[in-house]
Amino acid sequence: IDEPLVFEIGDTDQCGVDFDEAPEGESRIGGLERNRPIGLAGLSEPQTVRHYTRLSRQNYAIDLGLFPLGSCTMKHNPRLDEKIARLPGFADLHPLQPVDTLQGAFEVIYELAVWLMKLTGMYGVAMSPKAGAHGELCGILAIRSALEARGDMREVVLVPESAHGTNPATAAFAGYRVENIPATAEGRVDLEALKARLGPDVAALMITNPNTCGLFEREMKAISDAVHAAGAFVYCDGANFNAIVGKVRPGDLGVDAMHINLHKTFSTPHGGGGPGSGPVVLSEELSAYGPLPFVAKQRDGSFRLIEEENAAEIHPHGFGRMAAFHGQMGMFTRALAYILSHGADGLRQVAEDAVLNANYILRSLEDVLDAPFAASGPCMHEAVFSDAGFAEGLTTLDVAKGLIDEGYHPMTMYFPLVVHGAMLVEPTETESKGTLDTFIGALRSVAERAKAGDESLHAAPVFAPRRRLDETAAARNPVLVWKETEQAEAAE
Amino acid sequence: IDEPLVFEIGDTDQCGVDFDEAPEGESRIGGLERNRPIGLAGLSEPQTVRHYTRLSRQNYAIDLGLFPLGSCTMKHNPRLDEKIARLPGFADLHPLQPVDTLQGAFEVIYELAVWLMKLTGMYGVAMSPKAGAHGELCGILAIRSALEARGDMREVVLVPESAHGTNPATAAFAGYRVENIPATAEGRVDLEALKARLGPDVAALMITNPNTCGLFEREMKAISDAVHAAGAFVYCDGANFNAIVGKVRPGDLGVDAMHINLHKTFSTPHGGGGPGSGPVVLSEELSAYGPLPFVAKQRDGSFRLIEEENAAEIHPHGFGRMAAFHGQMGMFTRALAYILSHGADGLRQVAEDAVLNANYILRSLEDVLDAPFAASGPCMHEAVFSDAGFAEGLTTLDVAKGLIDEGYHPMTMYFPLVVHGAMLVEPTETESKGTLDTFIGALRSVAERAKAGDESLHAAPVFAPRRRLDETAAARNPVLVWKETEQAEAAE
Amino acid sequence: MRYLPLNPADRQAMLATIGAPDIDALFADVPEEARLDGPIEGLPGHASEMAVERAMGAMARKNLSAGDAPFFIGCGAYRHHIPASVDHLIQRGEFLTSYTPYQPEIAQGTLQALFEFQTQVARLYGCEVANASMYDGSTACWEAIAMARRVTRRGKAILSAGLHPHYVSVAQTMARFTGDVIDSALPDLTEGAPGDDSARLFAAIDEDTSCVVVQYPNVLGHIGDLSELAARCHEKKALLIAVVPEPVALGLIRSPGEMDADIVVGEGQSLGVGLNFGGPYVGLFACREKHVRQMPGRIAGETVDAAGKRGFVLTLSTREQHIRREKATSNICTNAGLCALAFSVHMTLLGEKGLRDLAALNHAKAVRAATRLANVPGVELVNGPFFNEFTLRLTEEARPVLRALADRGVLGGVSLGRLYPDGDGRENGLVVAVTETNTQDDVVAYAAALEEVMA
Amino acid sequence: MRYLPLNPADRQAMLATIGAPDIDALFADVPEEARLDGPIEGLPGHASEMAVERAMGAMARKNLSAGDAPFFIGCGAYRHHIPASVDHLIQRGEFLTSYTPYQPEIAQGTLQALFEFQTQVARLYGCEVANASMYDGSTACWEAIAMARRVTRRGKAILSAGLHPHYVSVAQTMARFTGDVIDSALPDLTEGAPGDDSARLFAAIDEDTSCVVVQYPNVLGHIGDLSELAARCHEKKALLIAVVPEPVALGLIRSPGEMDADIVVGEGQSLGVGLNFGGPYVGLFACREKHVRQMPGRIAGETVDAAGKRGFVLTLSTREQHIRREKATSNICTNAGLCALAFSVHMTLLGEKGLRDLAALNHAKAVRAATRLANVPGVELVNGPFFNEFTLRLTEEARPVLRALADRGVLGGVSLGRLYPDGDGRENGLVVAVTETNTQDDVVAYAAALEEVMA
Repeated sequence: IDEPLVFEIGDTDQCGVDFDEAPEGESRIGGLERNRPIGLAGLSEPQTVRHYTRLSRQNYAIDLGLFPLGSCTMKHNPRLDEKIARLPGFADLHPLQPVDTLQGAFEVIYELAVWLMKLTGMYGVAMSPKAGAHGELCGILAIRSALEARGDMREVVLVPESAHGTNPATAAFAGYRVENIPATAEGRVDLEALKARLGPDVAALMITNPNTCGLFEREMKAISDAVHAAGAFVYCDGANFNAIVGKVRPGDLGVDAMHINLHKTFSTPHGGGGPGSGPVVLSEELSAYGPLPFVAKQRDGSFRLIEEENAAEIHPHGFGRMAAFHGQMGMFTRALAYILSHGADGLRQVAEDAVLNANYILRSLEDVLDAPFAASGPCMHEAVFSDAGFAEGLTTLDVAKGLIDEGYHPMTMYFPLVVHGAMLVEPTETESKGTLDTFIGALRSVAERAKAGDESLHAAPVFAPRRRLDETAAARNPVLVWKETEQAEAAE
Repeated sequence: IDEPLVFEIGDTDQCGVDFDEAPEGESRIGGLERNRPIGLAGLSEPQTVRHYTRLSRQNYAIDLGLFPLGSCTMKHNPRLDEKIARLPGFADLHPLQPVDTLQGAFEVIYELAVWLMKLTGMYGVAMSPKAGAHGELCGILAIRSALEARGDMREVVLVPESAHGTNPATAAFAGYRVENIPATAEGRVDLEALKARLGPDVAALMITNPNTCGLFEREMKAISDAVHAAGAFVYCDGANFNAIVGKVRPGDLGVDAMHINLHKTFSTPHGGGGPGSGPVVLSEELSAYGPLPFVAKQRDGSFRLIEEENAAEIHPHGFGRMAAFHGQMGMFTRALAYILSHGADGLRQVAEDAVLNANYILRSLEDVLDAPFAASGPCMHEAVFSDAGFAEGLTTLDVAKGLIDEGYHPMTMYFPLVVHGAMLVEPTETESKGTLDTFIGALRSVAERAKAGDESLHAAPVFAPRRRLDETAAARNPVLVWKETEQAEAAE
Repeated sequence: MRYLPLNPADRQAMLATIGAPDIDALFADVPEEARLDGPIEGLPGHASEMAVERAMGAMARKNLSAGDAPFFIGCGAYRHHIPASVDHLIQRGEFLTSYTPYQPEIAQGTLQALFEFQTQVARLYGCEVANASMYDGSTACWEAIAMARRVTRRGKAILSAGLHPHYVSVAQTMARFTGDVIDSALPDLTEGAPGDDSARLFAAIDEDTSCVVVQYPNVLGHIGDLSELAARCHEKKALLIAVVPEPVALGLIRSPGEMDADIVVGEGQSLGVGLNFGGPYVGLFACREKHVRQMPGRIAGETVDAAGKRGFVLTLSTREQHIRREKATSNICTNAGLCALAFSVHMTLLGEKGLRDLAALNHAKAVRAATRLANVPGVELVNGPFFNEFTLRLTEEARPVLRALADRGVLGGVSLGRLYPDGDGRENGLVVAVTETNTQDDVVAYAAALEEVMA
Repeated sequence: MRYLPLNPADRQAMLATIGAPDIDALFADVPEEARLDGPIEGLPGHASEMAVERAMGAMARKNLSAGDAPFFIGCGAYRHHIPASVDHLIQRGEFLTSYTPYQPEIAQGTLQALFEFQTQVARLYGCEVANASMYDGSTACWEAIAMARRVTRRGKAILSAGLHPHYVSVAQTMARFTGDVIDSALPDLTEGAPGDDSARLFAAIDEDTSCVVVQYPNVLGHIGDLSELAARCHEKKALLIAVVPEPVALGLIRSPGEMDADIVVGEGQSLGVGLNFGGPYVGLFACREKHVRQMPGRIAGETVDAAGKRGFVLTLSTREQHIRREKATSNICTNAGLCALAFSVHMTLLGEKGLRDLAALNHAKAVRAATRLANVPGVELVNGPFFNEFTLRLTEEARPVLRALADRGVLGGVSLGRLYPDGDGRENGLVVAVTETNTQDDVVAYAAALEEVMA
């Protein structure tokens, strides 16, 4: 099950590509020729296919089983979407082609934008952010622009304790100071604490709803009203939009900006860590500040691209580009194919089934695992458990690794931070009841071992491609690239 | 690692496909409505993808490692060929479209035919046979037609002892009686024995060259001459053409007909047992009898389809269709892409590297494994070993299963029949020296255990998805379809 | 050479190990006069992936793809929508690049899929057992006739006039050499149900008859109950072979097995495989359990491993050529494994409900199209009952009409004149297939073009 | 709903287990006035795969694909031939549908591939270490500027006039909010090497300078030695950031790392990823080992498992948002994992020899094309040295010329007037890219069309 590194099996002369012959002619590179070897190992095509096929088999994936990662929404990725994204009419377009050779591409962007706005009840949407965190940044920059336009230089962004790490990081990246807002015992934002903190220095609240405890913020409207009353904006982290799509519109709850992780709600594949795509829906006020470029539909049904050369006239207050070009087209085509497949009725069913599956897990396991918010009402798309009741010395980590030996990817661990030894389980709507039942049985069995003090869990996983890996050593003495000397040592 | 059957996880109401709504209207099926359940279990798309992905991981495959199957030529399958075969301009064509909407398809067939004729030095080629054995049948039918045209009703087909099972089966399927021709001690056809048997009742010799002992039939020309002198035809089994493509043309050696397994020599994927494709190259005499339909190039460069309505005029002696439609187009496109990629120089290199790899294995293992024809000269594309020297009670089967535990698919076992406990190893040209060295080490280690009498080999494999399976029980009490009762029992 | 991993240094080192001075020494057994001393003249050298893609792409573009025109061609190959996940799954290297599962311990993926396939085929056809695939429907049909000979030890096969003429041709080709007698007929468009020659079949069955072969739906789209024919066959101890060109039909209409056919074979291309210009396809083959040892082809069966775990193996191989050689039931070796997998994946996605819905949709669209086209002056629908394919009789020869339709961008069907070149009224026949892929716009475009052409 | 496995019976059973009367009970916390009581009006319902394919296919056909025209557009995204095996491999479900490798025991496939990717990027760029990818080149460029601020604790970044204007725009956007000072300039077409403003850069570097950012090859295709610029930066303890838009160039020309750049970032799209209308792409990021703890993004590192076996993990995560929250080096989370894999697979297929051959082929074709196009009356090549992209100065505005070329089926490049709307002579500039995908026929067609348009 070990596969050597490319650098250990290939060499710099091996090549898996053939080329046409180069035409004769002078070189015009001005004396900048490479004068040292680069050190790139190559493989023939058969070797390459085998290397990566073998490597792939060391991964767990949605195609192999349930991925109960709370807040990450690992759901089935339809293969139709992969096919659509690869149509040459989408995949083989250059972002700087003449705009009248791109009308279909603009139509995709526009149609997707319309769906996102209607599903969220918002006025506008910035399509170009490259991932969720990039979308957060876009939203916060729009908020800051709006405040600056008012001449209002606020300094603080409030973030609940249970927020994703990207929220405070984004606020800081955009130049804000971050302050935490506590949660109530039932796992929701403490409205009174929030009200107490709001003031003229607060630019925005970054809230996640449904929140990372898996709960809907019942008082969302009151929260929004309080924030607005203080002259600040409500940024909603849309990571959990999957739980409510088609059931409730964030715009109806007073949200001013929200990013949408296309890979979470609209099922673009996670790909082992991206690419993502993070369009941000915006209120009317904030829309004026959104980034370039964007697509506008004209009276005659054709599409126009708003970019630098015409922005002064049409979009004078935009804060500039978030990235080169138009955003993640490959994710737009996939998301739109997904959305059209489900339609308005299907998306609503997505939310209902996602919530149903999560509650089924919550109620099927609350007898064996401590569920701190079990009494806070139904959960939304995910159920949170704590390590309360585990025997001394056995931790959430042990349970997670034990779950690997049962054939599953672990749940999200130690997040949200407000729960001790948190385990956050999100099954998504694309799991069958049969799969849930088997998973519940597996987690129950591992949980019982943890409560009974089964020390053998410390050794888990034992049936995975690797035993527990030493992350501390990796960080203490970082080896980040392969070096020839290593190979020599390994050969000894 | 167990995956339940579709029938155990799905049900007849579950569905992974959505449909447009059916238009209203009367039914016109004349009272033939289904009136009983069919019993077809369905799955949603997520479940389907997971079911088959999991199943696939119980297979060994070229993409995972060396496949040393003598005579089967399991080589790398280029992914370009898969892409080409799926172009809508090939994959989405109906065989009965008007012929002028199919000129590119006919061009593919014609171009491939030209390559096959030039590579083999033959006059014509029948493209429609669906696999190697079907091609054999086509060749034998052409021979029989030619003999009948001469008024010569011969009854016997001669087959060397070492022949593939398809050879005698084909001859019998075509109505011939089969007689064996012995081999010499050095592993080649016994020319004298052949000459002695030839006579007016012999219709054809079916010979394999390079033969299944991995040797080139040195006296091929003399063999052909003798067969022709007796008024019979030489059919060559082209299964091993990979060893000599571009190095020698069968037509130059007196062959009258030879099928070409496109998946062996020209790398269309084996697919777990097909589809194959078995074009048959034919001499000028035999070409007159080949099957319908076929493609002819016209003076203006366009292509014409010869089928029933014009055959009387152009191809009056053809023996009719071997199959509906035009043959295995999906394999033609792949094979042509492969051939164009290699070109005449590359195909020659294919043969050279295939032979080099096989001889490397032969000479690297002849000290530990008995190589009955080691003294017969260089081997061609495959090396044959016997079980001579294994300890009492340990067999070729044990070595084969032991090889599974080393991470390899076993070699071809107990074939050719002329070698006791035969092991036939064909590495092909798409394996690297590094891979061969590792394989040689593994086979050496298993062979040494067999010689040393390591009884633990009887238990092999132990690291595969299954231990040895009981084939006897399967045949004695065949369970060929899943039945509900089984499930009930399994659930108990 | 991107597919060849050996480099010159490897080759030298290996030759040294072998003890050969050069590569030619390894070809010493090839007579020198026959050995080529360089690449074959007149053939081009190797080419980049890009160049090959360009060349093959140019050929592909010379064809009119079915998807680029209103498309109504059937006659043994049907254009259905295949879910994207089917192709994704069969392209998994573990399926695509694996071998025939002779080593079951490392081939359970293929074997279990084949076992599931066999179960699906048997149930679809209403039979007890099925094999793991044949090349295609036409060869499966001949293999069924040959099997009937082995079972009944008789040599006369009676083919219905409704059997696809290519299938008839294959049977005739083989029978010429095996000595079987083939009693066939051409379909009549002028009276009764088109291609339904039950009266002739009833009359022809005798004590020498090994089997009657009837297609369902037949080549002209007609469907009829097979029960009486089965009874008549069984009276004379002959077998009834039913040939099913369109498996989707069996989502709506009764299976031949239910109507007591002994062997049911057919084409599986409609599900999972696609048009592919005629191949590769997948032949389906099912029969009674009592005849299984006369069945051709590979069969997967259930068993247990040494640890008692359920597993699957290829079984009953004593029927097969690699064991029995000239005494085998058939010479078939490589069959249509990957296409069988594709069929099975598609069938799994459909399930019973999906197959029924799909069939109902096909039929409803076909009825609507038939009604519309039959309204065109000079056009008459000759079918009584049909599934998704029907025959039109025109007031003129159909072939030039189809040609003229193609010039208008409509691929309108198959002219009977092409399939039956001997005329006799058939030349005015036009077989039209309609599936779920046909939109109402397609039908409108077809009718408009036909009106124009027939005017 | 083909993607939803629950059926009505499942749902009922599950509600019973939960103890909820109906699904709405689970949404009880959503204020009733905000709850939608049915599908949102004005939006269509679910659709079959076939219908979606048809609708999306229609949109795709409204675009002119690069492959359907002689194509010469570059400017930060390049059209190269990507071997078919790359896409096959990244579509393996185990890569495509896997998660960020936070659980390394079951993510070694992704982790080892990222470790190999980092090694390839570091070697290509001539740097000591690289991260596991950024969104794209433009955001990597800003992240490098922000990193230089953290390393040097200074706030002024000097951008070369040859830096892609979109990259400049991204930096300006961010700097507006972070308070960094961005010193930028517009490229001059009229004198010296186009876009090469070394003199300005030399003069601007001072004690407040965190970094100088220079593109190589620059936006107008110019290439020049960075060594002196690096020395001048280091004299003032500023960092030199080099931005590489076209990784293929580094198969032929010296890497920025070799010329002593401190941080090298760039776009990786050329290898493995494809045009994709601008995204997803893959940002490459490499730097000196001593600065690694200020590097943004994920990093894979080598370690051992409990049994002593080599393995890989995500490491140095104390730089990252999920650990450090507001103190993280960046807010980046999901990056471009699958695109990084595609890049790495393509690079593995090439190897050093292949990359060098590919680069040589690109350059040779570009030189030939530049020579031919510069022969067109009214057209002048302004570049001295270049790799596969160069700038033409026309005697008239380039934008309408490009428009007229497109009408003649040629996608001829990017007009500088589109990138720099403020004129000043740049509007006559035309940036042309040539890769291995351009045939001689393409060049001939381009030259002919250009002659016609310029006449």
